[in-house]
Amino acid sequence: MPFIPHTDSDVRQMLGTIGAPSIDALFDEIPADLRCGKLRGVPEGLSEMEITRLMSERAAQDGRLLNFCGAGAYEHHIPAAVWEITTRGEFYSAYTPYQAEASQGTLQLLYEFQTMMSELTGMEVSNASLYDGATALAEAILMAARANDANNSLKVLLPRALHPYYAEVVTSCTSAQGLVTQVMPFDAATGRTKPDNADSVAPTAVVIAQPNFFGVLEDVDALTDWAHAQGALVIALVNPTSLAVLKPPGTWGARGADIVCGEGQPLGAPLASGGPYFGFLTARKAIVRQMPGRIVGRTVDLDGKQGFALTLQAREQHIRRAKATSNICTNQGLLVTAATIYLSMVGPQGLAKVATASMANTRKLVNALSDLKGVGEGFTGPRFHEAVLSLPRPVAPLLRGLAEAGIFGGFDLSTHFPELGHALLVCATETRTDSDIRLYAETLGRLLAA
Amino acid sequence: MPFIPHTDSDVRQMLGTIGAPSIDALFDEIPADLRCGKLRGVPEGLSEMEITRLMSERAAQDGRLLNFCGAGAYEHHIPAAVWEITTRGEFYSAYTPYQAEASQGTLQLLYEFQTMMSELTGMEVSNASLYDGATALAEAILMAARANDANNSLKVLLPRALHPYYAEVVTSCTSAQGLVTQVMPFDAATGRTKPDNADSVAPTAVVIAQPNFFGVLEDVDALTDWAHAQGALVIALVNPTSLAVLKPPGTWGARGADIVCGEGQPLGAPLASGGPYFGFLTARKAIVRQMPGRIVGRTVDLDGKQGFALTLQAREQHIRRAKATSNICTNQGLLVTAATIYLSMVGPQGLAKVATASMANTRKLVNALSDLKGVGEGFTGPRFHEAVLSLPRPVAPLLRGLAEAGIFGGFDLSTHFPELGHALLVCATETRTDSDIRLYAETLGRLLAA
Amino acid sequence: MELIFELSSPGRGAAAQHPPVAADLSAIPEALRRKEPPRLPEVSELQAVRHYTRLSRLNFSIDTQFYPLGSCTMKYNPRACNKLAMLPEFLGRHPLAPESHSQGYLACLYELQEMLRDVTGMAAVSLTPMAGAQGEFAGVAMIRAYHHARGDTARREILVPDAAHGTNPATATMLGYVAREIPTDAQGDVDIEKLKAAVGPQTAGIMLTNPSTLGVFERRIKEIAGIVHTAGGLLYYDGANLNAILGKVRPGDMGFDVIHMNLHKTFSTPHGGGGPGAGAVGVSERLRPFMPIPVVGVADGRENREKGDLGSLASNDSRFSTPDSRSYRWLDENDLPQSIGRLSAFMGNAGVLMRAYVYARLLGREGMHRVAEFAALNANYLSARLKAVGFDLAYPTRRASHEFIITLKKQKQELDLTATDVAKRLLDHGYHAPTVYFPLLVPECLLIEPTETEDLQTLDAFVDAMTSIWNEARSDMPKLKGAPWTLPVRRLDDVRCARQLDLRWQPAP
Amino acid sequence: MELIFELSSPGRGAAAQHPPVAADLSAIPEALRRKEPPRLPEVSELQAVRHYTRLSRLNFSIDTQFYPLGSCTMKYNPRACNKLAMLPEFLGRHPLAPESHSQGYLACLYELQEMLRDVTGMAAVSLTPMAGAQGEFAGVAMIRAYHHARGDTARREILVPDAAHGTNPATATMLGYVAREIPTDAQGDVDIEKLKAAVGPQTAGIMLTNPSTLGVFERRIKEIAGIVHTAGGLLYYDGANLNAILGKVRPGDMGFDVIHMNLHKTFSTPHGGGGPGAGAVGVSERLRPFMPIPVVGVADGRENREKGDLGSLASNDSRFSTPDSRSYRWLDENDLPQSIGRLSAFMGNAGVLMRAYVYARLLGREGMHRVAEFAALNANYLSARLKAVGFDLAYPTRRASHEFIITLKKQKQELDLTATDVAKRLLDHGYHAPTVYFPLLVPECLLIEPTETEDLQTLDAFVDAMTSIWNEARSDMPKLKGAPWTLPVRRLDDVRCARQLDLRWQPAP
Repeated sequence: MPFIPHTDSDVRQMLGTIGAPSIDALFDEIPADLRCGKLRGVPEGLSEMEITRLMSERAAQDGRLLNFCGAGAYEHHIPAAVWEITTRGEFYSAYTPYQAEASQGTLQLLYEFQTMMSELTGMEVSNASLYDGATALAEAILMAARANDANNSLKVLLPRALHPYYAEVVTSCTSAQGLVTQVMPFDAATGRTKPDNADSVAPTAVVIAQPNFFGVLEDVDALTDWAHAQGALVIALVNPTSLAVLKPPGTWGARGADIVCGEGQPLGAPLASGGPYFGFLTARKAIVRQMPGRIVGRTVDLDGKQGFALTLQAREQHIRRAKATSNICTNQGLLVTAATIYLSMVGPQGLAKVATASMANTRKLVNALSDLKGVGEGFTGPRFHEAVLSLPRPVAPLLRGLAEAGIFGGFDLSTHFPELGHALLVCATETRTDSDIRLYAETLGRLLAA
Repeated sequence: MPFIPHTDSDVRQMLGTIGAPSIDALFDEIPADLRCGKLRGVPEGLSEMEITRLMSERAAQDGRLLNFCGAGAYEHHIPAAVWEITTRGEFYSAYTPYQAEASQGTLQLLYEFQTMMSELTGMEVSNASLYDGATALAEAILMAARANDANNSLKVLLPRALHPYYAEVVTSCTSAQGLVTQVMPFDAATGRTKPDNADSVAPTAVVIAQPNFFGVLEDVDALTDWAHAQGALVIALVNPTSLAVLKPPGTWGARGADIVCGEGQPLGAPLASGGPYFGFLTARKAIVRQMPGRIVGRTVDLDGKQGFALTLQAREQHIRRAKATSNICTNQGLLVTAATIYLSMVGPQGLAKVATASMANTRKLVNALSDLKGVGEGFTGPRFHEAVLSLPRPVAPLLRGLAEAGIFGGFDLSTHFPELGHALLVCATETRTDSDIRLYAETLGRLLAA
Repeated sequence: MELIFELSSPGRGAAAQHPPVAADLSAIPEALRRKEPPRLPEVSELQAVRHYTRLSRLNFSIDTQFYPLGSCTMKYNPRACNKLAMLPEFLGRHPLAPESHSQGYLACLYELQEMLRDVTGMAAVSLTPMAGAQGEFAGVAMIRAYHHARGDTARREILVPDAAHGTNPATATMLGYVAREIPTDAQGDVDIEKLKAAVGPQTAGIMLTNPSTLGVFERRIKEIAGIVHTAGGLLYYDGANLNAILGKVRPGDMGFDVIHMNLHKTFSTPHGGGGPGAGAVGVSERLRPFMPIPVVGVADGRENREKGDLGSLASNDSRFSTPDSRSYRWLDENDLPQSIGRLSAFMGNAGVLMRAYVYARLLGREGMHRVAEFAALNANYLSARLKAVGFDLAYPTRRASHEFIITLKKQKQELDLTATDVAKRLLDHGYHAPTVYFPLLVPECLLIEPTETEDLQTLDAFVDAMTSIWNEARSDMPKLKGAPWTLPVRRLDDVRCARQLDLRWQPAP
Repeated sequence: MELIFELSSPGRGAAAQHPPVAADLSAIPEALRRKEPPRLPEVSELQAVRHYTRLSRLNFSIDTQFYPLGSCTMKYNPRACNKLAMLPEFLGRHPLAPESHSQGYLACLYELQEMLRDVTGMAAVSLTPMAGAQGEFAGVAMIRAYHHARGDTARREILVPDAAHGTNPATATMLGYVAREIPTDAQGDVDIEKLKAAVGPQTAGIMLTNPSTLGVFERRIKEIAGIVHTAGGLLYYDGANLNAILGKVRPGDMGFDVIHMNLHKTFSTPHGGGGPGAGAVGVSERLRPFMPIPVVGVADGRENREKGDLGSLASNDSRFSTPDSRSYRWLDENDLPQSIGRLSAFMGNAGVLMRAYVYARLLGREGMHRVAEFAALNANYLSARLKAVGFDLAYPTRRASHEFIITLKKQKQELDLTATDVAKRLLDHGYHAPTVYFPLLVPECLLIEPTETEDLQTLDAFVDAMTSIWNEARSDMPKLKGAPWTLPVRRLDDVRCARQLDLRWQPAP
């Protein structure tokens, strides 16, 4: 019986203590007509040896593609120590740190994490994580709607150059509360977002993505000041790696962003098919009580010794129930553990090198691919580590050809951005070598020539 | 500077405290003409990202063969927990437990290991491990020579049906101390060792391998009694997995074996190209002071509380120097950690199932291969989980053909045992499935038909 | 312990972790460049490893302690689940990788959907919600979408028993509903008369946990289902307590329309110090069109295959191979145009799903049946033993499900013994505290859930600790009030923590 | 803590770990069958995981503590070495797998041989010895084989300085030699006059560590080499202290004929609570024919390639690819017919070698040069600071190498303060004790080696702890004599341990 430690004699003894004739008798309050029979859809159990073989075979079946796709998930080097420590039982199998005295490891780590995210984003306060970047954006929008006392139009401006799945998640998560979104277009030449409020209703919040989905760097100062001028709160959606070298949102424009959020995956989480990742959210201190998610504070114990505890729980569902800032309960503690160790290991210098090496490699990739006949750069704006390429032919068949050669060539933009034609979003992080890039260029060249 | 934590300002401050002008000055006692220049044979350092890529590529280059080879190293299932716990920093990066109070984790574990090995082998005392099975045999022989007061002929009988590399290691490690070995032949039909002492000199020790190198189970009671009758000490060389179901050496014959040793790899150590593995060694209590290697004992502390410590250190080199029982210093602590966790997780029932499932799979394999034309069983004796097959053609080219098809077909006996003709030693542990066996048989059939 | 920032020295770093190039900012327009580097820690690799290894040791965890934590199902997290989910190929797979190179991965998810479908008795399953609370959100969103799709937009209320998890009313609010509380009767069942009075054309649905958070099975569930369905509402099942009934009774058979499952509880994926979780949702036939995307389907369009088909996995020779002929694909808005949409950028907490898949395959059919059996055995045993010590059960006439409640109402009055005192003192004994002060309607309560993976000796040792505390309450109350004594810190000042907010380290000025 | 056996219950087990078949003993002849199953623990998977996780926490380790442990070089073990050595393909490779499917693995070993050859200045390297002591054995065995091959069997003595590690004389004995001690002079150097008097036609060789175990560099090493070589003996270098000189001076250049390296020291493979180690040996040209097998060679016979060839790895585009054209093979007795033979069943501690390889590549050329520099900086700094506290250095006029010795001779006489007292009290401060009572010729000594991977703050904090002990020796001696106070156990009774031998658990009768 996997994971059941009871011997027959244990069971007899326990039933005797309970005063029940059988284990089945313990379910005698369940109406008989509801009791289910065999679970026919569940196969027989496997031994660990068998499931190990099965999973190894499935892993081998999928293999590994040489990856040139970003689009919200970035392949960065992760120090071996990160996950060796993160998966220590004391982090891996610990519960949410409600019992603070028995959870100082996780709590101090979260406090360190909050400090790091505050530093990276240039904001005063941080929560202890949300599910992922997309839901962090949705929560940031809901938070802005609660926090913006001056303007409750419930209208939010999103850039058209936003990750299309993020836009979908925002709709799924916020529309029931009456929020409506409206799109800010991008300039067809530069790829930069145009400050543009199509109707006369003043927005409650404006979302600025830096870099935007095309990898293009926005003129964040101008956008921030424009949004503030309309009475909106500014929500910055940022790539955390980029913040090692880019102006932090806290210093955008005259007043800085009000809320900053994003996808934490680049900080130590493997691609892993899309998760678990984590969202981060930082803000000005004045609106901390509108923040969703857990927050850790430093305090003292009965002896005056420093310690850490979850705080401001009056915002949360388990205290405030229907009036909570969010229904969020779990966060992504284990991923935050990895991120905190990651940031400690790479440090400010390492993170800056990750950022600029990724920029440089993407530049090399764009150069190599643009040398191919019919391939061109999509936009002229400055960029971080992703780029749009225009191809001379439909993207999907080319991506299939690349995959057959073991290369994942990027994200096909033509479904979500038909206005861009045969457009492909590519990325080369610090993990790509010159020969990787050469291989991609050669393979694509061969496919285009065919 | 990888792994060097010193900042420039640290270095200045430290040199100031030392009173040295530069780091180089710290080497001023080394004669200038001895100082070396650049290490030209060492390439420039790699980042962890680069070495990760390099090692992943080399791993992929070697791939994974479907393994049907035993010959001293056995592919068994290892529970995932075993190495996740073993590589916890507290086990992985701990020193030898000389400071007992700071090493109770390792020491208690070693005490538990000693208990387990005593139980498996049916002996009174165990040490805390040796390097590997082959050196454990060499140490057992040296120990027997020290312990056998009645007969100091320094002659040791080894079975011909011994792992040929073990025989070589015994020679390398013991000949300088004057020990000489002589071979006991095996019966050509059964594969069992014949009690045979070619000359009249009484042996100091007789080695009995159970199973022997051909996988054949010896008549250990008869061999033990025969050896004892000649005044020899009996050294049992055993497969630890087999001891879940085979008579333990402590009960062989009328008096039992005197020393038991073997390769611990089947107990939780991955194949890993041959190491690290560990040797084990157990014995009668009367000769414990002749044992090589570390031994842990249970004792009490100043408050009378139970604790564990290395003991009988007066045998060891760091105390006894030139008069030590062995020069051995390190043991294989980390592998013993894995083995102890492994044995706790599989338990007596699990280990018995591992043993009998391996036997049954090897039986199936032998049956499937013997159905091929020209292939036959090498021996008629009872066996554990390895078997000798006679092939109709030279073995080496067939093994190459199998390897091309992704199969490691076994150990070619024709080099070391030319008397067996085209003989192949095969093994199918519990990790091999029916379809694995079918694949082997089909592939070999195809090769033989070609 | 020091903070990592206090170990930092300017210019220090873990050089092996840096890409082997100089940082070149010249490609960034001047106006967009960062002026001051972020004050991240500058430490050596050894400093980082030692700091976080030591920090980890300040935690309690399942791997080191017993967690009788009601409603949280803190059971053993098999290490195989972690190891196999972290095979290099799975970790290296980009979420948008082509389906042609994702068949192994998709097969795992598909089979997980099928197994969850069977154990819940629902028509279909979507795995994408990233936690229980998001599963709840998805569930209520589907109820809302269902009513709206029929043009029925007048339903503004969601009914919630007073014993419910806080996430239930919070979720209703997030979907624009008013949460209306239904009281519990003295036996711990929903007050049926009050329920009848509450339902009506304004009722969108009801959110229930069964067994409830009171640790008892809601016996009149079929009747409740009838009342709500008759009023035009739907039934939502909060899967927090699914461990209590796995393999015994199925939410679908009880009449529920939608369910979320906490895979980090029932399917034993790790809690990780507060996540990640996974909150897969199962739906009845009428809610199927509204499922959140993406879902994994069979490429030949046979995704609506009958129950039990997966059982064929068990029949072939090697006992676990996948039928070769099948291939899988993502189902998205094109397949489910009425979907409530996407709830995460990609496929939820994919790695958690992989762990749950491994766990489910390890348990298998027989193992699933056993989960509830032994969870109930442990809970009823512990309940009987603690009652014998003298503790008061909140519902002494009821069977415990997988958990039960002790109330210190009497001891609070007589001795000033609080649930917090017991909880903190248990920490000194090496046990994690039970859930305290939840459910809200039982005063000074301890909600105790031992789970099926704990052995008899551990339960008995826990009873010994509780007995010792019981005696201490009569002999040495200061010892209890001052607990814990043996942990890295003693009781922390929560009030100060919330009033004098200190949420990040700052360098000394 | 309980023993695992005390958690055991008959019939319990971790079922997921059992092969899915019944145990069938019928194929075993009755007479060979086991009658009673071995009393291995019968515990659940959770019990095993929890027990060993908790046990681990009773240990000190590099990942949690500073280990200023002289002669043991307890430096940071990079986690990458572990992870990469444990890639599934490397772990799954059978030791006898065909060379055609081992080229990646063999390339790593070959390059490790080459790098070690270069850093030691030797002509060739064999990786097979499984620990320092086995490396010593191999080294002396090669010296013996060399003399015997020339027909010179009269050499019966190995010279060993009195400061040497115990393994040195023990090894000489194992090879059938008589170990003859050479005294050390007051400055810590070998007494040259005594050496001259000791050498002769009976001298097979001398075993030296340089810097010696006294923590100082043997300045007249060339002269010693001349004396021994002139007498027909060979020089053996004990690599225990190689960390002190890595990239600064090479044993080959000093005149040594053979060296063993402790890869678990200088090349940072983990100590693992007492192993596995790895004791690669390097040899001069004349000992090359006698190297232990197997050795990795280039398949085209170019295994004797010139120094520096590996440097070409650094020059290509991606900075790390292997030249495609090269292929590798095992060299065995056919290639080295005069070999001292095989020292392990297969290729020594292969996984340890892989870790050392990764470490060496991470360090690279510049990193190697830095090892000794910063090891010396840390040792000399700590030595200067402890001297300032008042501690007596054993060799105050000498430079510390990577380690140095404090002697409490005076404090023993004046205060009855022993090296053990300091060692045990340091444990309370969270530091592993230095090596004590070694080398044997310095009374009440502490041999302190901080290694290059520890940072300044850690060294300063250690000095604070030593200062506190220094003061305590004058204010509260019982606190020292009773230490440690804060560990899982207090001082253990070693005498009882050896007299009342209790080497295994037995069930209560």
